[in-house]
Amino acid sequence: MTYNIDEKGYYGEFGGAFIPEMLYPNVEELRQNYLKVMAEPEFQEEFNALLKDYVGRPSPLYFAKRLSEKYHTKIYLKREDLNHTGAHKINNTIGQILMAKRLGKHRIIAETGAGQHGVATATVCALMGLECIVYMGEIDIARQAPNVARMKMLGAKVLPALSGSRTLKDATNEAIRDWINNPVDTHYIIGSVVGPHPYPDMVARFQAIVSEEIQWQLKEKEGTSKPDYVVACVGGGSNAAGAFYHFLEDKDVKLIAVEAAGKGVHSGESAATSVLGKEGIIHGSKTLLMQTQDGQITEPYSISAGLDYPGVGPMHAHLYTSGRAEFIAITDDDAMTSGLELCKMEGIIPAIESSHALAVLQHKKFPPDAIVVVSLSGRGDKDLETYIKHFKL
Amino acid sequence: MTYNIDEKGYYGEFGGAFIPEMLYPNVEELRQNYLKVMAEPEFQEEFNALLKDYVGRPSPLYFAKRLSEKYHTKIYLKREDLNHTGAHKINNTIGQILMAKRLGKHRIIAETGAGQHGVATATVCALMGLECIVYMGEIDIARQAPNVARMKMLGAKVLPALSGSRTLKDATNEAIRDWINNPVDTHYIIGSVVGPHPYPDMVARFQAIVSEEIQWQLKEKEGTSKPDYVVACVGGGSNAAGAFYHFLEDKDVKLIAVEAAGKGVHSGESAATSVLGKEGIIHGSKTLLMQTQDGQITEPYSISAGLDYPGVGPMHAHLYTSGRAEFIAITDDDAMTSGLELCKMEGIIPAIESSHALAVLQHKKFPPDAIVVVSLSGRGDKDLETYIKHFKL
Amino acid sequence: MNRINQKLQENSNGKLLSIYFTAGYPNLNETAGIIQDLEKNGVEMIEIGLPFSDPLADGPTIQASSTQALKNGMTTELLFEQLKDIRKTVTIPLIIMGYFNPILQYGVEAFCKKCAEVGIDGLIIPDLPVDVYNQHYKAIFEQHDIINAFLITPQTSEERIRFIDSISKGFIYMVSSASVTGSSSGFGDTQTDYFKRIADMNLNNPQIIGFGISDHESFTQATTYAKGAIIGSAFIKDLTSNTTDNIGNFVRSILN
Amino acid sequence: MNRINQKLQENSNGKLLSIYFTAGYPNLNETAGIIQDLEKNGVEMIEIGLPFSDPLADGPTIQASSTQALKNGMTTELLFEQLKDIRKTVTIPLIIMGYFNPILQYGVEAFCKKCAEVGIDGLIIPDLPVDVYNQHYKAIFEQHDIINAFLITPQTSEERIRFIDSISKGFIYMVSSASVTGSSSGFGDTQTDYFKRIADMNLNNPQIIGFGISDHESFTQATTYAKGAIIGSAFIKDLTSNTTDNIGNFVRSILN
Ligand SMILES: Cc1ncc(COP(=O)(O)O)c(C=O)c1O
Ligand SMILES: Cc1ncc(COP(=O)(O)O)c(C=O)c1O
Repeated sequence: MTYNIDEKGYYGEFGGAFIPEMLYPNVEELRQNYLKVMAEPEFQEEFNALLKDYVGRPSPLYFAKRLSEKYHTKIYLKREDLNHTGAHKINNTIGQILMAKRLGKHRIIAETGAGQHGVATATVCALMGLECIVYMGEIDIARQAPNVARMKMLGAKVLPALSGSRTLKDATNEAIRDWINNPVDTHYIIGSVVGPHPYPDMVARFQAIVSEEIQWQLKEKEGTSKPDYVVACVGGGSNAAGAFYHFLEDKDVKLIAVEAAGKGVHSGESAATSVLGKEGIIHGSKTLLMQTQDGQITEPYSISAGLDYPGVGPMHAHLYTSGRAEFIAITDDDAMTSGLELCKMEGIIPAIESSHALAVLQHKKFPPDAIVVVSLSGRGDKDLETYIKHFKL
Repeated sequence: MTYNIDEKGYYGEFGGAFIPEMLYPNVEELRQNYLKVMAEPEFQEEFNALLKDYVGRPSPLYFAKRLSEKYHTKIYLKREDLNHTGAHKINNTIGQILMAKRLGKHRIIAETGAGQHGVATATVCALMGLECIVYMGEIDIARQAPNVARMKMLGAKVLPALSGSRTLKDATNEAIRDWINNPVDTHYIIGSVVGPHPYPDMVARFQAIVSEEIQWQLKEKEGTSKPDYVVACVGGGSNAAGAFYHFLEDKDVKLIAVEAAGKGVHSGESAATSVLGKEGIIHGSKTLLMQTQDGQITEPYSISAGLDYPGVGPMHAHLYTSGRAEFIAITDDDAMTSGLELCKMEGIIPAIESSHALAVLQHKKFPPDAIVVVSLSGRGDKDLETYIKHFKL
Repeated sequence: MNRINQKLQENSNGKLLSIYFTAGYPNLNETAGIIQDLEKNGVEMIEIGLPFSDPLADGPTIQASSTQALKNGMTTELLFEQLKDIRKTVTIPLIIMGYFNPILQYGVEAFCKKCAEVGIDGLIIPDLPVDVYNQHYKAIFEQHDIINAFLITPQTSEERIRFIDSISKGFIYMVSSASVTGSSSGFGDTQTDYFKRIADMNLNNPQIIGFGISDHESFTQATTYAKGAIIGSAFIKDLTSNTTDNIGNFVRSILN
Repeated sequence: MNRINQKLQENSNGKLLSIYFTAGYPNLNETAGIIQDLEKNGVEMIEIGLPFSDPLADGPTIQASSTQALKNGMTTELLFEQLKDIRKTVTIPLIIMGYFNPILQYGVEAFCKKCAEVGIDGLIIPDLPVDVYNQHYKAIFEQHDIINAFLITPQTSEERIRFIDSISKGFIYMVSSASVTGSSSGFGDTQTDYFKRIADMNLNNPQIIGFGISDHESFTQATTYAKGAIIGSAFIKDLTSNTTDNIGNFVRSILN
């Protein structure tokens, strides 16, 4: 069994491109070109140069000494929080903006939840001088105000999604509608490994730099390029896809995907898709998603705007059903506690999304000599208000 | 003439240690030990490892293509904004926390203006598990709220300075008072190249990594390790000291120090120390400072909390009076415009401090083939509200 | 013969009016009544919208009607229940238009079977691509004699149109412009050029134009080039402001 | 002979009370009056604070008085003006206590000369380190017969105390604890041990203890070990609450 995508755009049974005909030319153009473009030496060169000089890659693989002592295991943090704009999201937007330019697009749209992808998209649009429209749920606009301000500074137009739960899912709907209405000049930069094929694969490949670096960085530090565990949170699944990518086929490396349990997996306020979801279609992809018996998509909940999504990418649906990855659901409270713990013990304020991954340390015992790489997908600057309120600091 | 410090702790006529006797043992202990400690291989190793894996160094030297095209010269940005915590300040706090540990101190105090140094100090204290108290002017607490929140998250106690102009100068007074009251167990992590000897030299040496990296990075990119110009803003002067350090004695490299002109150098609301200042004593150092005829220290003004300081470090006083560096004063308005320009053209939101350095591009014409390195000392996340208000975005 | 094919054959003047409405909107239990009213007033084909939480190809009007319908309590089960006696009174072709996920959850086979039982003649599933249909679901649809109508847009290539034509068994849903529903009104040169281009292709399947048709003028324009035209958002808006009492007036305003 | 030396010689009971106040506080033009009142009530030495914008060795009380004095309009020039006839009425030693920057701006030489002119006997400049003084300014001070008093603290090493003693010409200002002014009140064992330790060193210069003396008890404690004691913050506080009318009462409350 492979955990990568097949020629038809599926991970096992999941994936595909369930899109209205209006999107067919766009998606098809991308599908036919993405691998070819990504393989071009000039593309590679430009992509890598920007990752190095603009994004600040490689992001460090930091041995968290005090955390390791506390949890009696070897904890490494993959520091995507140090990337330009503060999260892993920019790896993908750099890739996609170069792709969009090569496809002759000059208008960029994106959806955003936590605002990190929106900021990362606004950033690369500014860098390339392209028009940028970001759709963001009205609720997320309120709870991630700093990122809204950043997008404005960068010259992007932020349009509120007013329908449904007014969060990430609805922003994605709005972005798709925009794309339908602007099929020729517009590229849609999806922010995670979701959406119709080839997006999940393309985004995973752009994020794969994360595990590529983990391999050589770990080799330098531990003499092996294989961690025992890789832990990452899953909203749509892009940071996890990046952190897992080069380990997918190597079962010595255990993969742990962390979902948001919100107020408890079965509380009715949760975003733990693997437990609560069933196979279905969301945003053009067949995958696991939270839905009613009738196939209506459920409004998810998480304290973290970036995990507040009722689906997961098809790669993760496959990792879950095949048992290749262990899925753990973490509540708001546990995530917040682990986030604050990282602040106090290592001097790093994590994004609340990343705090979910960190909270696995509270719940799972790792052997003392195990190498546990946790994807620190983003920094918590955007979440200060939520933390401060939660802890009444 | 040398532009480095002499054995007595002076840069030309500037520097020294004008401290009350109560501080003598502390400062003397540091003076006697700092060079020795810094030369220890284990210190070097620990310092460099943290800079790499924790701070994320080297920070990129990024060729700003669109900006270069606009200004018809080769502009490189030294990306200190990508450091952990978002500014150059952490280079120094990492160094000083290691120093403090070797001196057996277990309580850390600091002053902060923009909050960047406070965050950087709170960060390294969390990392090392040390108590941390940060003094911050009441006005700065209000205008740099995100950084106050970050310090709290990191477990630091933020104490407001209520005297004087209630900004950086007064926070520094408070920190010195605290140190006087706690002479045995406390190390004072000064945040810039100011204060009594050996602070200016010690901080400059910790920040010197910036110009060390510029040298080899430029060699890689341009085949020469010498830029034609290095441009940096000056609050106390630490980012400029770091960016200038390895070029101080090489006059082929022109140095440009940028001060805050506030509402205009002669408007009465300014922080342009080189123009407005006279030789005097501030915070234990003989240097240029803004003062009345009577020797009372003037309350400076700048839109930027990090430049809102009535003095400059003694190294910069010497660079100014000797003519080694050109000093340019930039108004609030010009800085803000250049900050927004960087957002829109390069997708980077600069700290308002750094925007002052960028604004030199508006005012000075550089030859088309000149290599101009601008110190992007920090990112603008802390300044979003100020930008948004200023531009009514 | 499937009622859709029959209707398209017998309708000779080529001005077939088809109306879309969202089942369960504005009130939960008016589905059958709306259908009857529409037929009575001269509508020749009906798309019954199965509401979906995330109707990503629809504009604000249909989105809002779907949200309201779901709030009112509409479900797949209930819709079939409401339609169970519909063929006692209605003879024109009835099509269910809905997104793929609710159908998938019901079971594609079960759904087609149920459609056949209650007398639904066809489906329009905007997010079920023709290729996936062709590979996985064609046999099921055909077994139950359910016609699946596919969309084409101004961006669809000639080659793909020919392919879609070869798969289609009833009509081709010609989206007037690349856009979500309810986006524009009235047609300019770009659109009429496109209508002409498609007409000149002499496809096997007749075309019905949808999206952007809202009044007599745009209906007439569309049906100059195609067999018929579908009105959705404009009808939903009329239901919203004037209730079901006005259905006759609305249809007359389009036809005359 | 400098009045300071004279006073220290003639004061035989070793309970010399010295009072600090900030010139220009609470009102701009009471400097001479306060000095006269203090002398009249038995104070044997006075530190006149030259207010400074950034008095980093001072606690909140003296800080606030300095800020107010500057607001009131106090300047170096004005202080000298206020003191120009002081020797017509006052005989006890007068010391100016101030930070180095205002003195530097006035010019160290000019400042010393002016002090001598008006009858100031000594200076205390907390942020002028003994080493810098020794190297650059000693000659100037001595030329004008201005005594510079240096501070020692509990952290000052024996070696350094001996060095300071060797440089000093009047008295040593013994800071009771390492702290800014006004921080503590009353002395514990750590402090009395320190007082004893210094007393036992038999320095050439007498010691006067400052910082943390606020009442009769702490004054008595301090003067058990040293020649005299300086009260600053407590006096400023009294001026703040009770105005200059209460100076006599305040001084009596300390002495008796
Ligand atoms: C910091 C951070 N981590 C994780 C996520 C979740 O997205 P994904 O699962 O695609 O990595 C987000 C989304 O906004 C994010 O901002
Ligand atoms: C981003 C940034 N740049 C510059 C400065 C000015 O300090 P310095 O002159 O010491 O670099 C500050 C001070 O807070 C700062 O935060």
